[in-house]
Amino acid sequence: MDLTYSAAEDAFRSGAREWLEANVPSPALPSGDTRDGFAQHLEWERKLFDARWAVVSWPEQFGGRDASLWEWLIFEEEYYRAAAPQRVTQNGIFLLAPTVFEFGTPEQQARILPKMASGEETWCQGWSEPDAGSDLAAITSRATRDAAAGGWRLTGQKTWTTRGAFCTHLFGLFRTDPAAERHRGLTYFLVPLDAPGVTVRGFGRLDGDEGFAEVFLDDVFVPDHDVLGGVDQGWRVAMATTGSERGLTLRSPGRFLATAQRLRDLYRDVCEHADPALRDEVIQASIDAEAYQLQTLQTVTKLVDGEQIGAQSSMVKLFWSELDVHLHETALQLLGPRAELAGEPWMNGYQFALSGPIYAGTNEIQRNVVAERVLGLPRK
Amino acid sequence: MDLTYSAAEDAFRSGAREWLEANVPSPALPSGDTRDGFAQHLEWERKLFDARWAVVSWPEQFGGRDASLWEWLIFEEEYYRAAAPQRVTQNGIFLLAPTVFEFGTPEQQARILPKMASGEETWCQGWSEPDAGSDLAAITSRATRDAAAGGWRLTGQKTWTTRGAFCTHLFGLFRTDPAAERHRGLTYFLVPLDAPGVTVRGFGRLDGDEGFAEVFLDDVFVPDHDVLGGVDQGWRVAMATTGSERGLTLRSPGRFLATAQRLRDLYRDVCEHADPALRDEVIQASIDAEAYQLQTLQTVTKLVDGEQIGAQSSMVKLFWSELDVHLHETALQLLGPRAELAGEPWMNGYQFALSGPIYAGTNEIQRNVVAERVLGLPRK
Amino acid sequence: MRFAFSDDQLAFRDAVRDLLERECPPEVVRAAWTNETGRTDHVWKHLADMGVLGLVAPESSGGLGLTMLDLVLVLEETGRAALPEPIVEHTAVALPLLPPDVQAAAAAGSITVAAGLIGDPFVPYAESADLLVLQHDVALYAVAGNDVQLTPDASIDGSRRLSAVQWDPSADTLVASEDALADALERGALGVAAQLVGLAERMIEMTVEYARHREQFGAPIGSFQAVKHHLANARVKLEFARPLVYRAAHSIAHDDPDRAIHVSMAKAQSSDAAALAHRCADRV
Amino acid sequence: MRFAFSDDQLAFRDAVRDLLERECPPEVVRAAWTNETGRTDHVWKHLADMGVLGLVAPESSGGLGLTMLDLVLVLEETGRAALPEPIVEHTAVALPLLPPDVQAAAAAGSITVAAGLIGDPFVPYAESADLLVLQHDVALYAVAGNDVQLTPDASIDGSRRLSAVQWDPSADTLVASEDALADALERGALGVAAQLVGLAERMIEMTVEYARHREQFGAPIGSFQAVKHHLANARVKLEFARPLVYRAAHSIAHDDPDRAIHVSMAKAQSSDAAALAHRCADRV
Repeated sequence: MDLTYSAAEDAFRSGAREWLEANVPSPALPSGDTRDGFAQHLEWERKLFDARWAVVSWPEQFGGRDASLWEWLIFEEEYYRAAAPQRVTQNGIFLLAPTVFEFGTPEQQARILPKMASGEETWCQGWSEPDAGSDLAAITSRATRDAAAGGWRLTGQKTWTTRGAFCTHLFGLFRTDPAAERHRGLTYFLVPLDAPGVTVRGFGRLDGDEGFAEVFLDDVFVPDHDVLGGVDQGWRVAMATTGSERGLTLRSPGRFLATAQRLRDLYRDVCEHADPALRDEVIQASIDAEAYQLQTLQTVTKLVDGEQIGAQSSMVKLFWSELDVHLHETALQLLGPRAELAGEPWMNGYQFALSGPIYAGTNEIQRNVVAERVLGLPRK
Repeated sequence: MDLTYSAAEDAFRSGAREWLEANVPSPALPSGDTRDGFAQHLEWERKLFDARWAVVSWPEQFGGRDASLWEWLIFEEEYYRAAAPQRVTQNGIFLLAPTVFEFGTPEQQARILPKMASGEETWCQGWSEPDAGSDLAAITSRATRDAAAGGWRLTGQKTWTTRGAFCTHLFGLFRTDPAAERHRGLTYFLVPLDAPGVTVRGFGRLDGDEGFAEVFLDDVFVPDHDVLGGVDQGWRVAMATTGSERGLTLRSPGRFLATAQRLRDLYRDVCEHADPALRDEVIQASIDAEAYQLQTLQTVTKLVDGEQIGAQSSMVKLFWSELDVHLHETALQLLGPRAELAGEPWMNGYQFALSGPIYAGTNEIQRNVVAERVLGLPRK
Repeated sequence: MRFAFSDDQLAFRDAVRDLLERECPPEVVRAAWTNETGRTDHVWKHLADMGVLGLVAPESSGGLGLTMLDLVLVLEETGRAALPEPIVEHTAVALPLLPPDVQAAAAAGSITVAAGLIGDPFVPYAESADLLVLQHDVALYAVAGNDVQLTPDASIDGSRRLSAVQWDPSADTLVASEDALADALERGALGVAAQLVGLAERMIEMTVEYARHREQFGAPIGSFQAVKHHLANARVKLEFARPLVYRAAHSIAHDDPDRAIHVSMAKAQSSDAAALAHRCADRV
Repeated sequence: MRFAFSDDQLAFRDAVRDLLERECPPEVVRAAWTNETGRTDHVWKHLADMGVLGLVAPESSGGLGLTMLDLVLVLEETGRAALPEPIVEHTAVALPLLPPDVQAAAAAGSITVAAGLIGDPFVPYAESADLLVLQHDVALYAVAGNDVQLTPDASIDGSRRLSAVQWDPSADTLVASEDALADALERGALGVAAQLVGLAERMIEMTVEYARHREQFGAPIGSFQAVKHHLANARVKLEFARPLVYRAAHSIAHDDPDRAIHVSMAKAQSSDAAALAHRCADRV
């Protein structure tokens, strides 16, 4: 066991910290879930890309630094420590890209990844449909073969698409073999949102942002080279993405360590007037943030050793999503009446944290996965 | 709305309080779940009976005072306030007796109730079997007709029978029609434990008490007049008992009000050194105890108005069982290292409280009942 | 001993529920997020006509001369409907403190009274209020809307139009001190507790409705144990919050010496019940 | 950076697990509830022979010269087996403080050392201990069993034979003060945290095993969502307790300046994990 970083890793950290300190916009950008805010965030993404901080763990040829997993963790710690902007490109970089690396052809990788890294092309996720949420295999949007044109024609509706109204591309699952059993017969497609037949309708959330969209597809042509990972292989390909979403890459420990630090700062500011019971909540949330970091270090060690993580990622998703709610709820209690202000960052964070137990596989589904695949309890 | 008691009710309270103050044994009796303690508790039961405090709500002819539900609540408050001994007769008085009042013949009532009230006959419950716990309808102990002898022959095994090793009688369900669907074909029998063919084997709990028993029945003859409520009607008859067990009569608010008072006293003793977060726990438990009392007053008002309570009793059982655990857990945290002493009353209470979410229908089953019968969610 | 409301009280509650179901459906609540005042106007008038706004004012001021015990069920309904109006401040907190002529105007709904208490830096609906009841030290003052300076701020609830208020206390505008202040604070806390209970009930009902009809994996999600148990827990929490609220209303109406404790218990428990119902609604 | 144990450490852990599965099954634990000492005798000897008791003593005293990082996995196993022996007190708290000859006897298991720290009025296993390490003010003293007066008391855990201890500190018996005391307390807390993690894991495993085979309503109870989710929550809590325990062991082994905080975090989290696992085991 060795819990220290190497000199090279320390140097990497210093480099990241210095660049972020010099470049993180102040005051903070407006929410990236609004049209105007999204545009400003894309400028920031371009800046990150130009300095090669956008996708540190990717190969250099695609805009990265070939950073190790340790360096990626370090970068994330520094990124959140610096209170840098949310990554509006995250659905592409953290959800689609791992799938492209694993299943994409060299041609697809070269065509897709650099523009994703620079923010020139922005990707939204087309998983959920009105009747397919937790039960993702109930997808009914379909793709029919157009052999003459060398591709597929897509028809259907996708919903709850984060920032769909602002993105240029969608990745999603469509049913290519309606006769096959539910989990089979799905194919993973890459769809430009400016293709003929696509209609994107942003819809307001309760807080007024237009952060979600419904995407309607009416006989949209997609060429064969925009199938990712093989026809009828979509479920297997998508699960690889879901695995990374729940696991290591979507919510790195740096995010929660930084939030816990802000919570402790807030507590110090208000503790004279606060319910002493809240002190225990602040401490518990801080312990949990450290536990999450340490558990991640264990996991990265395993990955470096060539082990798989598998269903363990469901435990990780359960933990960070509940932790995020707890961190923000505690902050709101400390804030008192000021918590309700629309401009209060803790309140904005809270509203987002509330969605954590729901997106990326609801926590109810994750508990089933832990029970069945980690503990070995019977399915039925 | 009138939240005051009448002068007659106040007088009833004073009478109970004075008698209890003069008669409650001090020091407290040893646990009634040991053979020696059980005998001492029976002496106390006899004393209660002689002063007509054993079964205040019963008709005078059976040893009661014809007390109203309000007076019964008052008596319970005073009983627990005085820290009077646990009622080792409770399974008879609180579980069987309501069924005897509802389904018993006048002959059965006259034969059974007075001796139950005086403690001359003590009753244990024969519900659970090794393979029938939460799923009570899975009972396999059977009764076969002996027309010549005018009765039934019982064979099977009952388990988790509280104080079964010390009681004189058992009430329980046996399968009289093996061909009928699970919930049908059961009959409610009253069985003297000294009948030929009965073997009672007490078994130690983790804490060393012999408080549970297994009861083995091998061709035990029970005459027709010891069938309660009709052949093959056992499920319906038993559910009436389960209703009273969960609802009003088994765990009256007085019990938890008194425990909450002791918890506040304990907090005052130790609060200088206690974690301030425990103050909130003490307060929450106190609020819950009051809430339970007030909800009971609402329920009694409804009963007085002739309404039914039905599945509401499942909410009551969920609430008091979780409250009891919370009260005792908080006390153990306040006690610190002394909590582990075998003679510590809070620890003994805690161990008993832990069984609350399990007995009388597990809380998992109760949540299903609340969801399906109170909220109207679909069964399947 | 009788812990239940009278038939009259229940009938009045039902009438208010009918009114709000008709006049304040979700569309009206949503419209208030973005309209000029954050309020409903027409519902306020209906409530005045029904006697709700003046419920605890004496009949001589055009009120119904009733008590907090009568008001508590009505406020529960306003929580159930998520009514975007300062009814707790107007009717529960301020009304009993006002001089007869002002009381009459408030009971008739021709003026709106907002309230600002120490501990909260914002006064909701101050912009559209004609009169503000404001706390300074251990006293309350009734100050005309024209005599204060407002700095608006935005709440996450679009209908709650917040303002920080600058004003000066004076002997002329004093309406309550010491005990009367404590009573007013208790009425306010009880009013919010009642609203929270009504809101919790509605959230549970709507979630049950959704869970009965939303299907996943070929079955209504309400048939899965995880969903059932979340909802059952929320329902139990509510079951053991409501009686505390009703008891506190009774204690205020009867000047029970423990009424402050009873109100605190009611407020704490109903907040927790509403928070749990919300979490359950959000996740299901 | 590498957050994992070495193959040697894991192999030693496995060997201790095998030993305890063989020599300390539930029957042996139950027997200790009612036997004379509350202990196992033969297991103590086996642990000495394996080097466990002397693991952190220098080789010159017959120990293995290893650190808390090596010991932590072993203590986890003793929690897993619910070993009724004062091994945390003996090996983690006391051993490093003793003079070489006594250390050698302790490493060989020919004596047993109990420990009594301020905050707990009882010393477990004091009756069968040859030596007691006792705290007075900010110092620890190693006092012979013959030189103290014991007043036994009963724990709900029959194997934990408690005694209140009367004794007098003297310069002769002083073994640690100030920093050395703090270090000893940390080793003790870490040892208990490791045991709690092992115990929690075992409770979850046994409950899973039961839930896979116990049938109700025609299906294993482990197939019901309510049971699944209880167990999943317990498993997640454990997953995020264990790394804190291992980190704290590393911090002690490397004299990390934050080791006291790390130990507290480990202890708090593993207590909660064990409590949740217990509740889950109890209810399922």
